[in-house]
Amino acid sequence: MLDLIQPQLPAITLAVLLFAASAAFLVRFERARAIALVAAGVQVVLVSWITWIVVGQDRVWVYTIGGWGAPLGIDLTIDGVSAVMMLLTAVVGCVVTVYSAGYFPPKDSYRLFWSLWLFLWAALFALFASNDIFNLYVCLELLTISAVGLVAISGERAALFAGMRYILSALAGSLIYLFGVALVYASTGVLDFDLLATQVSIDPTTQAGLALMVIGLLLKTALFPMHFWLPPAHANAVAPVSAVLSALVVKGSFYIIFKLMHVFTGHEMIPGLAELMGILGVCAIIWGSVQAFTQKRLKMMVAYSTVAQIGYLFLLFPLVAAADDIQTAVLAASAGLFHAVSHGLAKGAMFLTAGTIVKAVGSDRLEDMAGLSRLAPIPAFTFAIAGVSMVGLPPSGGFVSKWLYVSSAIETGAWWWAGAVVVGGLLAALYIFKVIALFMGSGKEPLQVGVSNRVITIAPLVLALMSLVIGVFGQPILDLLYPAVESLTAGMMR
Amino acid sequence: MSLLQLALMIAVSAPWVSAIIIFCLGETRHRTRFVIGLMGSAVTTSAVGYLGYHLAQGGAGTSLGIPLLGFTFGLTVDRLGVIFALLAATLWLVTTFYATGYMSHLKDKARFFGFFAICVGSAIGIALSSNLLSLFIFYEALTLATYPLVAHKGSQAAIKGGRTYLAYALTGGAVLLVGVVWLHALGGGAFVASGSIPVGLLDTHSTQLTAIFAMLIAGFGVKAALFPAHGWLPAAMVAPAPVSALLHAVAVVKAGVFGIARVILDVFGIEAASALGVLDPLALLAGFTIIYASVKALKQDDIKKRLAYSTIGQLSYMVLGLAIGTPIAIAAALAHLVHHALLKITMFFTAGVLAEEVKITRVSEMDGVGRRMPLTMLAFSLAALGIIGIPPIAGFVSKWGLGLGALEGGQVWPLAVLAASSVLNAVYLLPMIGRAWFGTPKPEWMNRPEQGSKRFEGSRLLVLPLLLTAGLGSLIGPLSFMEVSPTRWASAITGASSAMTVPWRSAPFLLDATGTLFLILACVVWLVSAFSAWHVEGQHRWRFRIFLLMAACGSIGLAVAHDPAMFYTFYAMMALSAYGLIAHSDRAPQGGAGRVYMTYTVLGEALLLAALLIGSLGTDSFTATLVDSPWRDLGIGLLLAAFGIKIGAIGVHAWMPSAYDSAASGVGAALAGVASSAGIIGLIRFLPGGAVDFPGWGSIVISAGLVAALFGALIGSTQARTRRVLAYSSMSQFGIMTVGIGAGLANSQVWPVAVSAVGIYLVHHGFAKAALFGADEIVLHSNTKRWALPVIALAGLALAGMPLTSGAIAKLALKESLGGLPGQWKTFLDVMLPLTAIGTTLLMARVLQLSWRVDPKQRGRSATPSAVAVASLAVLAFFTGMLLWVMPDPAVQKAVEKALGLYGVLDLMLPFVIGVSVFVAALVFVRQRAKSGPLANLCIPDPFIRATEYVDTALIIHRPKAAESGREPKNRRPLPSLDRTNIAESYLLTWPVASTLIAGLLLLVLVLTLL
Amino acid sequence: MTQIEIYLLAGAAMFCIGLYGLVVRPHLLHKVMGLNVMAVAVFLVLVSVARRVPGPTPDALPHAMVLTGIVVSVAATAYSLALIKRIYTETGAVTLQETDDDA
Amino acid sequence: MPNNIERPRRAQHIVAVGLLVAVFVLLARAVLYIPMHDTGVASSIQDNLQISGVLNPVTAVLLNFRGYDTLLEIAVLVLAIIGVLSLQREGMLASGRLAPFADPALSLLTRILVPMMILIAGYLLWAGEKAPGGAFQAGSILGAAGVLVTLSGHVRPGWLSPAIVKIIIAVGFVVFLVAAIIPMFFDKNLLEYPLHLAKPLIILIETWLTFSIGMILVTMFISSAAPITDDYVRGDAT
Repeated sequence: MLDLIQPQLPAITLAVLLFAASAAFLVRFERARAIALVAAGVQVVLVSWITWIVVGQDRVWVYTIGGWGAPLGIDLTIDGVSAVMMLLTAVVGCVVTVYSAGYFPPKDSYRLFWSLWLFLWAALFALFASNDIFNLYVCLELLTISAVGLVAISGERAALFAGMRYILSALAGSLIYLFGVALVYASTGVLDFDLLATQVSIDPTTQAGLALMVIGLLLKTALFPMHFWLPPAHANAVAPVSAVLSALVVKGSFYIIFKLMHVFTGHEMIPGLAELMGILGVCAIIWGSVQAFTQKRLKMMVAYSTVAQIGYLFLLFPLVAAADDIQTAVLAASAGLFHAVSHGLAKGAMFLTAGTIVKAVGSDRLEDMAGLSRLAPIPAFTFAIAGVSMVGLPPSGGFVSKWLYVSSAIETGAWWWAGAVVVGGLLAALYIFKVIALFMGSGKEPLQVGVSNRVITIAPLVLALMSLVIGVFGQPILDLLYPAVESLTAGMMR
Repeated sequence: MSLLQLALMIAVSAPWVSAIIIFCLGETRHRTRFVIGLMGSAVTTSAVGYLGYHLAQGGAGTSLGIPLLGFTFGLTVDRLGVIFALLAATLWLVTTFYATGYMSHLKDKARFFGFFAICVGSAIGIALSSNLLSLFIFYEALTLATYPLVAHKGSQAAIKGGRTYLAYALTGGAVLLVGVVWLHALGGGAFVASGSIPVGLLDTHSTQLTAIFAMLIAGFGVKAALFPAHGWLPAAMVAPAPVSALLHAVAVVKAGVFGIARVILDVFGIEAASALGVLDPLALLAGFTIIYASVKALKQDDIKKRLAYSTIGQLSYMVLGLAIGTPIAIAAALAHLVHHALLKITMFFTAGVLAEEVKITRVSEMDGVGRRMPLTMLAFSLAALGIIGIPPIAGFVSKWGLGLGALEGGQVWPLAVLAASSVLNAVYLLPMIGRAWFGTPKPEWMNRPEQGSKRFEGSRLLVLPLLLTAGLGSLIGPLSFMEVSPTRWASAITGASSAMTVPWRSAPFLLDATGTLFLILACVVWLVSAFSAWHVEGQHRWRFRIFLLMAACGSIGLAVAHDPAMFYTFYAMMALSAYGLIAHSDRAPQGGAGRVYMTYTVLGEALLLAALLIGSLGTDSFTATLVDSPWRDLGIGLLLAAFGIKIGAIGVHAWMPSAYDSAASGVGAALAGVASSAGIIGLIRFLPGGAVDFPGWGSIVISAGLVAALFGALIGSTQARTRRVLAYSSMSQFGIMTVGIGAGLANSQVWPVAVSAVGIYLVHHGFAKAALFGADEIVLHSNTKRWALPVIALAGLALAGMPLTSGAIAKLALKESLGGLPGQWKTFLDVMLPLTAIGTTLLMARVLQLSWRVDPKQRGRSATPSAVAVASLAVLAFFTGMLLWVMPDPAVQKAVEKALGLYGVLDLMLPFVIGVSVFVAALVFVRQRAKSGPLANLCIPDPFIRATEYVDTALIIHRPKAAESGREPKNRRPLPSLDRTNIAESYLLTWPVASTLIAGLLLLVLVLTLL
Repeated sequence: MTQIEIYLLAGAAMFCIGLYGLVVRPHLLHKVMGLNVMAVAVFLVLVSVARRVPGPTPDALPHAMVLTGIVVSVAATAYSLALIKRIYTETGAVTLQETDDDA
Repeated sequence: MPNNIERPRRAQHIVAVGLLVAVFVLLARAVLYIPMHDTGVASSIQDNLQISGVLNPVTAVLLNFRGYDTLLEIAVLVLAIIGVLSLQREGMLASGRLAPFADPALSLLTRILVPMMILIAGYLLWAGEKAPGGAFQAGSILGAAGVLVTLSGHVRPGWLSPAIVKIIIAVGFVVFLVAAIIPMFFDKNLLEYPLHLAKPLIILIETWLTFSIGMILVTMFISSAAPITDDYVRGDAT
């Protein structure tokens, strides 16, 4: 039985999610919640099985859908990088599902939350597995609409406007991306990454195609100048939704950029692109941290912290461009990807615990939360641990990525990127420890904290501790990343 | 997984596990939390203890770890790591008791103890980590875990303190990260015995390596509170006392120093570091920090802030030791790591108890607190003395090692820094002890609480740990020769010979000629003064008796101690306990005389320490090493200065008159007779007279002696109070003795003769001065004036050198010793010596006149030494010369024969006659001129005393002004500029602007495609 | 300038016009319409690319992509319109309220 | 158009136009460089057409070669309707009447057109196999018919119970998913129809898809097109 399932694993995982999503649509809240929880559990098992296989056979798993093969049909390829991202999605997704089970009162207005959420999860899985740029367009659309649906589900004024802003910018991004796909198809005639890697040539059409694709995706990843839609969307959404948005959705489009830049050898195709993204990343770090520091509302602050942390991800492109041998390029790339994973865990925990805190305190404003650590110790403690990973202090995952960034910056000689990383860490410390100091301080009037059930206090703690664990035992993840990134960069370096 | 690896694993993980359990326990379960804390610390201590035991048995170290980032994030067992881990673990055990007592009424105990355990866990992690990366990981974990403790109280000040702490620590961490990564990129970073820098790298990448070294030191320097980055330590004093005690005295700050040690010893290695030339600037920085921190400590009125600055200074001792780089210096630095931890943790515990029990947080409020909590303050005093470097307590051992290490490395300036900082330490620590014991306590402290819960000392939980650490701190010093002592353990690390690092030699005691003489003098005089001083009343009499006994024991030990360190120990004990006698009596102005005496003594101690250090490098005797050491002249100069202060040489004698005047009755004799003459014994024993001629030094000493003699006589004879006259007379007598020593220095053949002559003179003067003081005592306080006058006359004649008296013999012996001097000196001295004799007779006449005129109504029932005892002293003084006949010394015998001859008698009588006639003439002249004026206005003011008083008032000024009113820190709105970015951001958020940006970026990237 | 190139240029032009509409027009409906214009522009490009194949039947792949694209943009537009309607019923606003404070 | 929306400020207007003209120029350059020769995918579609079970190449690509795209595309459609429904405040389907009054011209038109539209939809569905057509085209026509019927008031929106509406919406997607999974039991990959089964399976999928798409479009119109009756006065928070 197992060996029958094993070759079909990717398809089965996707099918499970799609089935669960449509089933959740048909049934009432309680049953939908049950379906979601079951789907989450199954998903974690299947994805870890896939990861184990990818690690075991240490090769890229190509799954041809419809049996037609690359030029004609669509393939699902799962290599080390996509396996890691899927694992992140599964872990964060499972915790978010458990959290939402405890978070939502079973009233009717949230009945469709579960199906939207499962569709989003399916979209993410399809996105990380897909190897076809047009198929990625469809996955991006699936992702966008489910994300916007989740943002707008609470129905409050701010959420609706945030949703509107989000969908307009996301659709614009997708269409720019589609135009890019059209141009690339026009010039190369293929849509599959592996074929593209062999057939792509530097001519104006492909260059423009790549440029459009990258701009579209940058808009969806909310890199600095184009981050206007992210803070309102992430801050005004319901807690589990903002956690998913910050931790996973944003990483999806980043993952595609990463693959595109490697398949198209972006830094040779468009000379200044990698450095431009690096500069925008640095601006994002500085601007995001400064904004986060001045915010008056907790979730808005955490949202701006996402804007800043996204800046970190894009530092890997200039470093890869600057790398002269494969080793340093792999080091830089794995730094970025590891940061994506550790940020995913930490930010997910931070938003979930922010949700718990807001629910307990009753208001989102920071000054109402003074002296929280005395009354709600676990959420405060979770926020602190997640904050530590955000700042990149040693026991946490953030530190590992900071370390990798700095060593690759030094090895490639482009030391100013290391400076940006270190300064970014200090800036992050500014707003994180401002909040922690607030929690430890003593507020003006005594703070009454509503009773919050155990689930929504423990779930974020688990996620936060996980971000600490990968700080210490991060090597397996790096071993998973290295071969995959190496094969990608090898192609690029030829 | 051998047993050793298991122990290593337990040692590091036990604190973390107990922290997690404590966190889960929640706030209310006090008892279980205490038990968990205790168990955790006990398990950790035993595990680390086993590691230590294993290493002590010579077992090989081991290591284990998990791969991370191309490194192994792992632990290792080596001597350097285990010493720090053991320190952190044991002190955690002690602090758990203290913290439970201290935190009894504070909130958030679960959070407190949890993070406390994590802090210690990361400190032990730092100690045992196997390479720079794992050390860095634990280092930053320590920063994180300490923040909630600093900001524990949650008050505005606590949060502000926490913020400052974080600002410093995080920037330091960031710099350290870059350094560590850069080093890792170049291939270094692992801890290998003699440095892990790849061999070829030194010359190719020297600039990079220097930059890396600077970054690593800057990163660790933040926690080690080196100069520019020390600001956070005083600010972090807002933390509760257990935090300041364990973390800011031991775990956190020592982690920084430990990091620097690892960088210098195991990452770069001494040779590479000195080849790079980075150690000297570090040493200079450390030296500057020591001085800067000590000066700043003076100004702090808040106890904990003053201790914080003292810690900054002491930390830089260790960094200085490491930077000097010689094996002895590094061993001393590592030993100081342990010594300072024990001493400073005691002081912080005391600060905590004071704050808790009697609500004292300022030094100015500490008056008389010794009465209220004698045990606690005793521990505090021991620790403070240790920090100052008074032997035999631990601090002295490491200071001694540092000094020797510096000399071994061929540098002298660290000695100056050590001396200066010892003085400064004394100036800011001794007043605290002085206030505690000699200040007037608050009334409510005085009466022992018969009933009610308020025990006299702090609660047991608070005081016991205090006493334990104080005891340990003071025991480690003297026991440093033991194998397991930190000094020996540290010297095993650096391969320094333990003979050098442990100050006290194996056979320190030896009785030589001068020694025996001084011993007789000391025993007799202390017996007499103890007898008369014993029944001193007043509520401080036990304190007085203790000081008396300590002074006596000090002077006796001094006589027999031959090894420089042992001599210094007893010398310090005698000098310091003499303060107790001077400052005790209520007659003296509020501690004025005492403070002046103490300032001079402390200065003398520091100079003596430097001098003794110069001579004790290497194994053979002090004088031999001093003679052929490159800093011979510096050594001799320092010796002369140090002992000069003791014997009241010209210029540094200002303390003598006021000290003798205010000395408690009966004790004056001992002070004048024995304590001061210790200086002469020191000079005789340590000056390298016999081997080489020092014409230069000889002439300086002789002239100084002569000036002192004449000056003393001139000023003394015009003084209004008998004791002041006696003070000046001993100044002049010591002047004469220095002349003899000078002669010995100038001509090495003369040295033995001079030494024995001075010896005789010393004993004779001792007895005479003791008799005079005793007699003055009787004159002042008892109605049997009739007895006292002949005694005074007898002693006076002896001093004046009448024939057949010991004075005569001593003078003749001295004249003999001067015989060997070169021509022009001989004639000059023949003229000057009689002059000094005239001076002495003048002084004695003055004493006689003053005691004659004193009207008996001042008599009080206070201690009156029995007339018989004093009389016997006078007789002894008179005839010692004769008694010495039995001495086989040829010079003495020749002198005695001459004294008996007619010509000799005449020669001796002449100065006496002139002296008396001059005195009578002066008396008549004065009476005519000032029919009415009292005699006092004739008194010539002593310029030096004016100078000292001026300096003293300056010192007073240094006394911390009333702390400037802590103005409410205006709560700083976030930086105004940040608000403007807020507006810019909201503008950026609007759709049209944002979408135009999208179009703009699209255009930009497309343009890029054109390039 | 072959016929296909004219259509391609037209496509590019329409794309920019659509983007202009999205960027400048404040009314939400105009923005959604702008999006649709951009979508149609891309589909025009795709279809004209499909036509470059010699022979009667054009290349099927771009056509399939166009079909899928159409369905997806229909779905997206439907949701946007529903959202606009909901915002209108809730707040009566027809533009992205730039002025509301907690944007 | 309500005039309270101020004209976009002139500066912003000029900047936008300038930027977009520049973008157009660059896009034009890129577009003009498109190679005019065929890039070889079209040929492989032709020779695999026979085994795709469908004659029309577009339908073949849509439902067989790149069936996965279509599967996700349907998912997007279902997701859109779920999103729209999640925006509705109360209950699933608005129960209010759509049209205030029965317009005689409209009802006559509906009576004529609706049967025609259903017939055309059926033809389109069937023709898709050989010629352009297929589920999406047929579905949209059905949707249009549904809208017409509802608008003209012949049928009140509450006609079908919400449960049934939801089932119809989901059935298309579920059938497609099931059809995609069946080959996996025959040791084949996802969407790898066995040769002989390709045609019937595609037809099965297409029919159910048509109904779903039709219902999705109608529901989208009905649910968000509820009339502005008094209880819907702006801003009342219910």
